[in-house]
Amino acid sequence: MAQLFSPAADTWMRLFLVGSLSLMAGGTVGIIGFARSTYMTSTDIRPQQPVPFSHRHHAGELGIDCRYCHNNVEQGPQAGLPSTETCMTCHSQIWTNAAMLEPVRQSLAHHMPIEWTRVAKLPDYVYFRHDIHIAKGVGCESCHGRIDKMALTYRAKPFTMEFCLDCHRDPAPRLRPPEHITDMAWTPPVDARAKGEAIAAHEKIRFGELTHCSVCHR
Amino acid sequence: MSDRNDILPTRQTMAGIADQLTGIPLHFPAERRWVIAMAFASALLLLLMISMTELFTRGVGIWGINIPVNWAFAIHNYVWWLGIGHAGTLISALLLLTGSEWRNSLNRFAETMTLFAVVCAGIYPILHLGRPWYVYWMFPYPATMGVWPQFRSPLEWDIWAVLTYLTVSLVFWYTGLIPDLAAARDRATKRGWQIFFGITSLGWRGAAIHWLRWSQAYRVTAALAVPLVVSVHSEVSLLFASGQIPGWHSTIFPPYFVLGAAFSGFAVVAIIAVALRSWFGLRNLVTDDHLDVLGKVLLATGLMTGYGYVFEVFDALYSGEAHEMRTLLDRVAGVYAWTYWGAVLFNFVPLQALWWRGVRRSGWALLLISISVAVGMWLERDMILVTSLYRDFLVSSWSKFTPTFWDWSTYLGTIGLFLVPFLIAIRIIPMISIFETKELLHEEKEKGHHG
Amino acid sequence: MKRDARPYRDQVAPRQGGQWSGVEELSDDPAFQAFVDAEYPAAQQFSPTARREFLKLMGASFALAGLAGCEKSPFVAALPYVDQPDDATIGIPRIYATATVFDGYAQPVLATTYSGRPTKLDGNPDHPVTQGRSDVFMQSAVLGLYDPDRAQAPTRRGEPVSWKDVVAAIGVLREGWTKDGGEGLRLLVGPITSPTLLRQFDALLKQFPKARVHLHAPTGGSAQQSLVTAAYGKPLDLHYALEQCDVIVSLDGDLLGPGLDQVRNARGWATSRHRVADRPGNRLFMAESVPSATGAMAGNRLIADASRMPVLAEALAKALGVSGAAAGELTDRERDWIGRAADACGRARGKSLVVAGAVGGEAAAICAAQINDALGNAGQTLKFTDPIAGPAGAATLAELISDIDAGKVHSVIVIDCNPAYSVPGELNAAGALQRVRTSLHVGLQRDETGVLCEWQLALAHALESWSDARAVDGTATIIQPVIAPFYDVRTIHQILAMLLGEINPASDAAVRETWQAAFGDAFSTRWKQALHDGFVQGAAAFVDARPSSAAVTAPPTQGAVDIVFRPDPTVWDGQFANVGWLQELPKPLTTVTWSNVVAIAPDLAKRIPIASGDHVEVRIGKRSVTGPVWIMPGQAGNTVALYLGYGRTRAGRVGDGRGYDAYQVRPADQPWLAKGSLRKVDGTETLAVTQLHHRMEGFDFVREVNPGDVAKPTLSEQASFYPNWASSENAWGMVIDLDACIGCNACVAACTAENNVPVVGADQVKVGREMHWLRIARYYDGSIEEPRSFFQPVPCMHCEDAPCEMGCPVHATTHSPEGLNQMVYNRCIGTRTCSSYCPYKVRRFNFFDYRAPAESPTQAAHNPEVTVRSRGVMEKCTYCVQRIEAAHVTADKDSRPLRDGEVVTACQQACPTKAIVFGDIKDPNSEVARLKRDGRHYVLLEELGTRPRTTYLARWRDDGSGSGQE
Amino acid sequence: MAERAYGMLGEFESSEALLAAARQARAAGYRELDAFTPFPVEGLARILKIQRPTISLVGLISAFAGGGTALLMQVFVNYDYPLNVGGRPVYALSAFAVVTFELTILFSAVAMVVAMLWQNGLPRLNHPIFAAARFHLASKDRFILCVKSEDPMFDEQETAVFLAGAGAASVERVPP
Repeated sequence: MAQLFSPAADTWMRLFLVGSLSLMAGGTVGIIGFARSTYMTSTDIRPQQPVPFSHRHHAGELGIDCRYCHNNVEQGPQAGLPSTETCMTCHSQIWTNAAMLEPVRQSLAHHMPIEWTRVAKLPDYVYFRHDIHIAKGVGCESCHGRIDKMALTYRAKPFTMEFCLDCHRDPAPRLRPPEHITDMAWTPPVDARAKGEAIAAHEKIRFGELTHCSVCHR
Repeated sequence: MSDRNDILPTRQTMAGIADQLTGIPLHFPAERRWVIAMAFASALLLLLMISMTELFTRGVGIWGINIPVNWAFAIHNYVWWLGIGHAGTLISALLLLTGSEWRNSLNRFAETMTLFAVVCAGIYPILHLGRPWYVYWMFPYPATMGVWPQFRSPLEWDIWAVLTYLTVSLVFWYTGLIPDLAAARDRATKRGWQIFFGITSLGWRGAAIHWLRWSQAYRVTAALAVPLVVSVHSEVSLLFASGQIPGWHSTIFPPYFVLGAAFSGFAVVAIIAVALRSWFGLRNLVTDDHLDVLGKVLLATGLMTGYGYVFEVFDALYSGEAHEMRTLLDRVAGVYAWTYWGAVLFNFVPLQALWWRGVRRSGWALLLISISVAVGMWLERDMILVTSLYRDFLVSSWSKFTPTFWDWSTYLGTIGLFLVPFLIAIRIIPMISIFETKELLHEEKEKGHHG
Repeated sequence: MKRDARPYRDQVAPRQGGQWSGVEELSDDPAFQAFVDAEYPAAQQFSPTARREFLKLMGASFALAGLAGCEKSPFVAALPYVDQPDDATIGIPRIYATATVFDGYAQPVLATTYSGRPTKLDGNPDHPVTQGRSDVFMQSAVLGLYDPDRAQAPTRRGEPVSWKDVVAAIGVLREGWTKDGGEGLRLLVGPITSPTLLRQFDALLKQFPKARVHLHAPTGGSAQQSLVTAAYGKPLDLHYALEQCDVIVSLDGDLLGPGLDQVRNARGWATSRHRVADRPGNRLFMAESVPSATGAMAGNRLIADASRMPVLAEALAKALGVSGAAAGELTDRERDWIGRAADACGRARGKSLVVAGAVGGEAAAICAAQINDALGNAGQTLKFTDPIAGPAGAATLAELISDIDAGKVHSVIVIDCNPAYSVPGELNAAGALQRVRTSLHVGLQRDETGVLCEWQLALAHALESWSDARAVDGTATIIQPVIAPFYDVRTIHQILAMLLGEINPASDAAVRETWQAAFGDAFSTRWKQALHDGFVQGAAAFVDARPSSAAVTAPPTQGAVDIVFRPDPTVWDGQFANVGWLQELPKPLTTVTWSNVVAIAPDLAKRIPIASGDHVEVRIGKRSVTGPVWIMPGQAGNTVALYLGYGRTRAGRVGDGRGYDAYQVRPADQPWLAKGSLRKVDGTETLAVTQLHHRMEGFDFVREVNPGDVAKPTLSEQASFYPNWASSENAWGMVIDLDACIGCNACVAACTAENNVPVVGADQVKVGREMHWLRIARYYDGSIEEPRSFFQPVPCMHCEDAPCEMGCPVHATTHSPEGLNQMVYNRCIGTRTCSSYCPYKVRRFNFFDYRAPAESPTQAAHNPEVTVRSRGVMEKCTYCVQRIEAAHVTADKDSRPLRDGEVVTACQQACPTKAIVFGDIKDPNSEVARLKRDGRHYVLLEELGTRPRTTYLARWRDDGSGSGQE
Repeated sequence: MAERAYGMLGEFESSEALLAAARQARAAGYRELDAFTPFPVEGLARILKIQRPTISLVGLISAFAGGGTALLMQVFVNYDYPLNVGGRPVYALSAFAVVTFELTILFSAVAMVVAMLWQNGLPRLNHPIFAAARFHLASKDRFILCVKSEDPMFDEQETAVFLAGAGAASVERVPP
């Protein structure tokens, strides 16, 4: 009986075996990684906006407080986008003829809202409330990143459940005093945990209860 | 001595066996019958595909399930298929360990049957999901959700048990197959078959050291497979027994399910054995003695299952628990009493004929009795599921269950899912273990010399 | 509760229009608009601003519908306000006090609105009648607003026209009417309590003095009014003060059943019933032909045919020594019951009440009036006012039809009623309408009448309208719109103003005018106060009345059986036929959905013989109708009940072609009780029933206690093998008082509205897939001929050792530290193990995609605080966790603990008898903790060791000892 | 000169003949022996002095690994996100037993088969022995003894003679 396979066949077979095993392992790791990629979490994408609004300029350079425009943030679940009138508070005085502000003037003239593209978006089954986070010492920057350094706004943090849980499991080191809520440059003090625990105690944050399902899902 | 109790006729030679068995895939002897069977099986498989398309497009509502009977055909067919699978493993593994030589003619197709029966069973837990596309949530992987599977759930146990069972069955089946694939490779003359068997036999050479390692791996795996079988169907029974529903919440369930599984499995093995031996003219290998032994095993497991029935009644009465008693009464006299009495009738009445040797040795009789058992066990699974769920504790939630067309089509479709690969398998792999038969023949001849 | 003092329009609808609705997200792509145009042709004719609102609204509802898994989150549009209203907090619901209108009467509500769309109505807690309680009609009214089959624009002979055309046509008609003073002009209306509308009618009749108004009230009104007139010699409204009663005797009067008075009666009955803790606070005697809620709650129930009621009334009168009462022949049971009832009444003079239902006719009504007078109840437990509903002196529908037949009528204006459907078949109102030269129909739908009339004028829903109406006690509510009309519709007052000659009347002008006159100088403050409060202080004044001593007419005697007509408990006279929530709501005593039935006694069924679902033909005189039979345990042997409201042909996609039309056989002169016959005919059908078995099978799911047997409260923690989990500050629990539950289903309807519970349709209900998170189990005890009935609401028990949670392989259902059994829809993969393991079977599964189609306006009725569930996921009662979490946020922002009563579940809020109490069981002073210590407290299926948080209070058994406050 | 052969095959008609020949070969001083048989022949390993394989040891170790992995995994996921499930303890060891058992078996069985293949050097599609003309009979009904050329005593002529003398039905040189 003659040989059925050439010696090279063995090499191919081993290559094939090693290859498919690594492909499976690599694929698994790859998928798990992909789910966290900037693509899937839509971080680092700067969507086109009708007006090239720069937070860097307004919040960073001019130092306008977040709540001047997002004025619903302390009262309601949503922070609220500024109404056209809010924009025009200043822009009826300055840059009144700037071409890039044309959509704003159009909006006011025709009473049609400006159609922004939402950057920070959670799934429909997540019931997130800005007001309670603000009230309990979670800074804007904790979720939205350094908005004051963004020319065009992008999603700085991956809004995955893991991201939310990180903080809900152990909020203390991430809490800040109320006066620093909108402070973009705030850095945790060295004894962040002790300070955070003091805040939590004062605010009566119920540790250990923030990770049960109904806190966010109903 | 020729009148010694040999299970294989010792007239035959090893070369004859090798040529006969490798000849089935290499020079298929029953082309026409196979094509007809395959056409039938493919039609059933097509039915399954259509049913699955409908199911995935519209949802599990196409079945007759409701609240409270929110598990019905899917789960009951799952249990039925899985139970059938268990006989293969028991025949291969348990009988290998106990040195029951008669298994050698049966183990290969019994294992093959196991494999495909487990596949049939295995698709049901996915099909029955409301959102089957999220089935991967049952596996522990680092999700961006940060949520893990829930390991206290019998369903979570179930997915591990079934996957383990499937994997171990596959590995065990393939390990046993390697030497036979090598034998087929060595008989093959066409290039295609040579390459196919050449690759699948992995270059098996039958060297002494190969055999030594192989035997150890094979026997220890067999030793593991036996408790695995028991654990898998015990675990399946916990799917029910973990709930508090009357008729489910009972400690008799694990042994009851395992025995019932073996019972139904041996019945299907008998069906296949009778069919294959007449189909491929394997009377020299699957002899009337084999059928005789199968008949005895069937009778024994059947009686043990019957004990389960008796004990279930006792259990309910002994508990004195009002809801349990009501469910018991409902099973024997309620709307679905026909499933209970059907199960009793099909499982145990024809079975009694097996007390007679002549019946056990008759292919046709064994076939009919086995079919009756398969039907009976199917009814039993239906009975356990539906009669417990449709009337549980609160009268206000009582309802009824009527299977729809899609219930039946999915079930019949899985028979196609079972038959199609099985028919393919008998075309391409030796359906009776060649080397083990030879080994047995050798031992018998040797004993004949000394005897 | 936050409520705005300023008028709605000033706050949310600034003058420019266009930005009132702050819907943040909307789908603005052209495909969507094209689809809306195709689906809602009327939307194309919207004014640009109205159209934009509509699109926004639709876009908003689309945004709710998602329930996705791990998909990449898309970038979607975000639309801010152009000009943000000062006090609009995005995402926080705003609550407005207003009212819906039911059979002409106001049902005062608080409307919860999100971004300008109402999603939930609840009773107004300050209102003297409802005190915050509601019924199924009030709870479901919001879905009527979003009815996709509403008339969306005016039409003429089916062709859409503009309101300009309408005004022009009216102008022409008015010229004619002016010429002949309105000769031949007829207006057909239902009962009206609206002061503005009555004022407008008066004005119209002044303009056209020869015009006449006719009243069409299929479920009450003139028909019942005539009984009162017979009893007291003048038209009156009767008001029962059940809260002051020690003894209530009802002769087939369904006091606690569905209807205008349900909330008031149920509340009053429950108040007196539970004024003491150790025994029932009142005793209820009910003689009834057809089982009702009142009968189910009665400790002393007598089954008697409908035609026996006058005899029983006389016997009771005689037993109580009312002069002039004759004695009829009584059976032993009747004599015994009369004896006990008379004895109880006799010992509770001035604190008892005898009520006669409509089937008893004038004879029973007169007897009841005389008894109440003799017992001194009149003025105490029974009070009188002049009729609250008008128009006074209206002619009948029968007169209108005979006038049409006589050729005296050339123009008919049908206002918000449906004579082509809801009129006794023998009158053939449809045929008469077609013979009239000019016909106008003003209504929410282009219904059976609308298609017959030349003009169909699309009416605005009460929630879109400025209007006013009075509640059953006469207290007026100024109705303010809580949403801008999203169809091309006008309010009833605008249309009346057009008839009065105005060209483009403002929507609130007529209402303001009415109240300007009433409030005088203080108008602006009182108007604001009225809008804020939701009602204007001041009920109708009580008057005195003496019973007449008129002779009694004998009841009809031809025919084999008594045939009783009842409005349907969920679709009423048919006006709610297209409201899916109400169609799917189980009828309280039969649990039938989506159809009406011919209810017959088990005895009668045995005689025929016939089974439930088989068809019977009911014949009265020359007319007959065929419908499915329902064998009703406890019904009188010779009485057959027909339910009105079904068999509609032009209700819309939900209500068309369901059940049979009982109006076909209803005699015009005997609207409540007639004699007739029935026979079995070919055909049978499967009824969509939510509960198939009704006997308790010897179990004690519903427990009863004798007043003397109440044990000392035993509060033993149920033993458990498992270590106790640490509980947080609050531990939620619920207690349901089975002695108070009248099975009215208001809780189920409220739950449906609050939690976006889908409507699945009759076919799905038939296979057992209804989705209600809360079911009212109904049990019978005793023989089928004379059973006792029990109601038991069964929501999720929130077991501390929940079997369901253990079954879930993916952590989709877990336990919260507050004791909630949580269900996370978006994690559920649909193994249904939880439901299999649930001993109470309270979980519901989305077998199909039950979400309303994306294009349906009903999407807008969704509560945005609750996820809309997709196909393949389990759902169940959450104790309204969205309300708990919202309350937490509010309290946490103030860093204070939650107060008892701060979290109210939807079912609890709706319950007219306060049978459901929810709260923190850890707080020993909470209401729920107090009830858990009550002697009647018990745990359903306690032996299973699931340690439920929802528990029950046993029902009082009437052993004759408990009667009021001694 | 022809290349050095792989070895020399002797074909025997029965297992008894093979065993006898193997015994003779060992006695004659041959050490690099191999035998190819259609089924495992009892006693062959003893004669050829093949060490007891370690497959079962691999199985045992993997069993512990499997059980340990399962237990750790279940404990870990409940440690990572502890949730109250039906009031049951977070570390519900009795509930974890099933998966632990299953993984014990899974790891063990798979590891043993992998170890068997690995130690046997399989899969190997091309092997010198396949070149032997009568090798295919080893999977049919013949029993083949091979003296490999590494054997110090190996000599094509002498070994062939020896095998024939030991009762081989045929003797064949296996090319390299």
